[in-house]
Amino acid sequence: MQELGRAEHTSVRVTPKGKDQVVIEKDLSSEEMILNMGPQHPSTHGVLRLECKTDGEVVIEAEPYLGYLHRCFEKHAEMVDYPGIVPFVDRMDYLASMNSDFAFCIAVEKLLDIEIPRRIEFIRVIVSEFNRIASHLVAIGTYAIDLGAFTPFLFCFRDREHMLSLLEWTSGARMLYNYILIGGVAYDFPEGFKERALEFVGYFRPKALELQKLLTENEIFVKRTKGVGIMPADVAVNYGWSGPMLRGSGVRWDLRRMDGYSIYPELDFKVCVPDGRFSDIGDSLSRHLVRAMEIEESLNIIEQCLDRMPEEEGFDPKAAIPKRIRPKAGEVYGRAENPRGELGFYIQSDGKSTKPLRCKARSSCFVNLSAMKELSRGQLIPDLVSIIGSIDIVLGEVDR
Amino acid sequence: MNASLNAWSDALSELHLLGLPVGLVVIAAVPLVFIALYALTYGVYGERKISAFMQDRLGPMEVGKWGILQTLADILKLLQKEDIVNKSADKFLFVIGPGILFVGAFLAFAVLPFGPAFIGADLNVGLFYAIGIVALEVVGILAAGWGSNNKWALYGAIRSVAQIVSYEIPAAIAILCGTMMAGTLSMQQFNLLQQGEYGFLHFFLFQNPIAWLPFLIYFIASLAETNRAPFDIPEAESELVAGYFTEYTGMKFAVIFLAEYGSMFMVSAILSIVFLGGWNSPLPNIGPLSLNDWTTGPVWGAFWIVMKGFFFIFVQMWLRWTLPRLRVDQLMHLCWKVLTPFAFVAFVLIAVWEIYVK
Amino acid sequence: MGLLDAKISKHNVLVTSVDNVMNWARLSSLWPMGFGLACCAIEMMATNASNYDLERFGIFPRASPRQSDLMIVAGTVTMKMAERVVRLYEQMPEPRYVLSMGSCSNCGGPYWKHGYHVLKGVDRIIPVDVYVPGCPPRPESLIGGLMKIQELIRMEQIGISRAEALKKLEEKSMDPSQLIQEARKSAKAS
Amino acid sequence: MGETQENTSQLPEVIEAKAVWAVLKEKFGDAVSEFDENPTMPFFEVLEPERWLDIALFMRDSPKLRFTYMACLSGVDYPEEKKLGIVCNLESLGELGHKIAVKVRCEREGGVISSVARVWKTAEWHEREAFDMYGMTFSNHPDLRRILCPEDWEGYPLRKDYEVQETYHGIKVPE
Repeated sequence: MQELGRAEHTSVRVTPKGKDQVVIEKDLSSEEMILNMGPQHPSTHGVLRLECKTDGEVVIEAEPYLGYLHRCFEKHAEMVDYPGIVPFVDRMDYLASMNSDFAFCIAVEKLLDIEIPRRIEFIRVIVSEFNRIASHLVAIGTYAIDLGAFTPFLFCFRDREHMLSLLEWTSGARMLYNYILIGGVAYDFPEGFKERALEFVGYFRPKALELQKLLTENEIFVKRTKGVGIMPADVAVNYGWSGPMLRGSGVRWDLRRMDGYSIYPELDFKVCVPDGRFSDIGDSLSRHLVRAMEIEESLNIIEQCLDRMPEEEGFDPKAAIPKRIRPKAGEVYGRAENPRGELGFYIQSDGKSTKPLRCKARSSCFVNLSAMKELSRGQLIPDLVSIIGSIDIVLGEVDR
Repeated sequence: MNASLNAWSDALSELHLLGLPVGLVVIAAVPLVFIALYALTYGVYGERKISAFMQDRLGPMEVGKWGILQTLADILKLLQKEDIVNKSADKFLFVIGPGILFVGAFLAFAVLPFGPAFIGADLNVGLFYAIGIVALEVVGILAAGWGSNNKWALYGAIRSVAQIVSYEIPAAIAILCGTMMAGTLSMQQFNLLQQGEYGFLHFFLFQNPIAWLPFLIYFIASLAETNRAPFDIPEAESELVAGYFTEYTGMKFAVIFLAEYGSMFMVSAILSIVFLGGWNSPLPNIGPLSLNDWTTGPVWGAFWIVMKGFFFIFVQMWLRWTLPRLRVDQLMHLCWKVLTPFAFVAFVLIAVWEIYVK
Repeated sequence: MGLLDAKISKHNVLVTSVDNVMNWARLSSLWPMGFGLACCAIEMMATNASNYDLERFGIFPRASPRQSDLMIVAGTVTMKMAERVVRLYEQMPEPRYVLSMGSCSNCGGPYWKHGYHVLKGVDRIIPVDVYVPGCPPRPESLIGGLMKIQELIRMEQIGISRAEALKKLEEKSMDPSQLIQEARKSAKAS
Repeated sequence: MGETQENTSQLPEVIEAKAVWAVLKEKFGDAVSEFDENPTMPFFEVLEPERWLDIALFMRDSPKLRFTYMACLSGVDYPEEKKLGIVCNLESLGELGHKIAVKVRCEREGGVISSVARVWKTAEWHEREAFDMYGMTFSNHPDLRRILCPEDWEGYPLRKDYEVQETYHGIKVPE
């Protein structure tokens, strides 16, 4: 490399359009500043801490520091018996407890090798799809706040509240349900659930459209997100991205389709990927669009499930729950599609105790966030915020 | 006509009670009382209520009837708070910053005509003075941000200075367009020139086919000058915690807060004076219905200018609660590559119109 | 006790009415710090959002600790976070209040026994005024907790300490079982 | 291959995984253990932890295998055998679709496993987490620090014989 001289400072910045912009500042010694973002910062979505090396507004490198919400899930999983783990799973990804429980129960049921009644499967899919919409709404709302739009956030929370009340009606809790149990669910749907759920779907469709008009079609929003934080598909796979993040990079990969667990193979839904007309594939906008489209698909799934769900008089949702959950010795890796990606559980059982020997949660946010360092390189501070928002982290799941 | 209007204020200013110039005090005090009332309660309260209305909420409800005492409670509380000055802060700058901001924002009110009779000082360079004094805020912001010795505050201050200084240019050129139409810099003269029996048709916005362009440019630039969304990057909550006032507590913070609302009204008032006739009634005389005459007068004048100011503040709030925030470079792009060239174009076109067509 | 203290502690008319106004101002504009830690933070956000709308009471979250009066510790405090919580508390100007929201910050919650990295109660590091139980507490109970803080502020006066105010509040508060019984009686009567 | 009649009852996933294992066994010989036909998670073990990186690179790049996606990497403690280990769940995402799990073990005290953070970026943070929780080192890891616990935390929490420290920076830790 050519010697530039002491007083000359060169910085190269990749502009959103991909053209390299070389700035030569003469006779100006520009120092790097360490900017500490978080753990208490409005846009780190909880207690993430980013240590940014900045040169003016340009972030040279942002190093994430985790563990501010490390609640020792894996230790607890080794200390309590299988049904007792479910509440801890709830508290891991607190925005999508149903989906997390679902993933955990899939893993344990695979190990136990038990058959689940068909109605239970429908109930599980319906509640977890409701929770997926709720979770995506929070993701979209907080993303809007990150970009300075306050109203969409409140619209999202307003509509989320309806879903919470539906789920509360079913399970008795607003956020952390402990509803999906190993081998069953805690309660059957209450009387009239179907009507109210359908009513909600009818109410929510136009509201989702309104949200889209307010936020996604806003030119400033598009300007702030398009071309920001582009992640090519192969790198995304190498980083282990999954869920909306990976689909945002254009990979048509959804565990609901690929693994085909539960009753998803019978259902008709699209795996949403951006088509590249509105966004650059792999940028923040694509990830946002995937979430917006998935809300639509989840509504379709709910409608189909409500339609096809077998009605049974005097149905006991706890009938299939084993009396004593003590799996035979073995190992399992079970996973399901969480709103944030693949949530997997690696469980090791020794066959003797009712507690797992080892239970590791493969958290989707943890993996998605690991690309932060690479994504943030050479971005502006506002873009950094935009990227963190589009990753949609839940610190409870990152740190476990 | 002018004479009759001024006669009213002259008569008032000569009103002496017990040898005291009560009339003069009233003339000077009414705008100030208005400022205090407006800035202290209705600006902040209105913003909270309007945002609540847009977001399906209620807004302040419990403090006083419909929460109208909310802002008063806020100010009283901020007065009681501990006043923290950082150990490592530059104490002089830290203290002087909010002062400059507040004084800068409210000094401009001196030349603001609140009606045919109410004006603090009818300077012959009133408009120039107003723009200049509003721009003084930059110094206060920089002092506040630098003095805080906080990285977020520094970022906020630097962003803010870059933004305000840049947006001065299109704003000033847009105002110059208005000045060319009027041929004066006196605020009161602007109003008098836009008077007439056809109401709004006499406003400069409708007097010239190109006038909407500087009007729009000034409105956008004024958003940036007062750090309102979508240009609120200096205090971007999600990026910079609270921008240049991150470190301020108690009353200093309240002062900054109020200064913001003061300058919001100021730019709205300038906009309405230059392009929308200030205190003139927009209603025209239609045959026997002489609406314009009925709605003209000292009290009506104050009413109209306040209403026009409120309208623009409402639009500012509306935008704030609808739009996301621009990025720093996009903001500069908008200023230098869009607004400034268009402002020049408008300037030339209006000059041509004024000289050759009119 | 000095002469001035003695004068003030007698609660004369002047002092009490100033107190009332000042307390009214403080309790009507409690600005919490927008400080979310875990699950409870989502419920706190839901309480701020349209359906529960804390702004009705003038409660309006601020991002900077310097401009906030109230710290809602919403969620699990871990060992790594503990020192940051203390620092944030110290950055807040007096008078400041702390509301511990949810079981985790009250006492460690479900992480009490095996949570090696979880702080068993935020009151081990900072003084807490009001505890709100629940995992997570519903928005209604958070609002209830905030009302309790407002009551506490109402009890404060020039010349009496926070501890005394808390004691006064305790004396004033009713036994919940009594309340329930009363409600039952009235229900039966109707 | 005398178990052809048993293969019919096996799950397709296990059969696929076995084919993968056969390729690896042929290439690496003794470094790869026998195949475990676990119906819920078929796996094999890498017997020589220092060759794990070569195997990983081969698994990712060989056109027959193409394991592009690392789903999970979990640290495991085996107190009876005085060993620590990792379990990696790999998948050929979007290409061949097969899955397999790999186990690598090392000594409990001062054990070293070669890092695969260069092969799959996912492994970088997962290995840091395994180091944080179990204390095995990963050779040639780009940035091996504790990730979840604070830097000055004592002990490795997920080891079976872990004892919680009494105080941390003057704050009482246990109940």
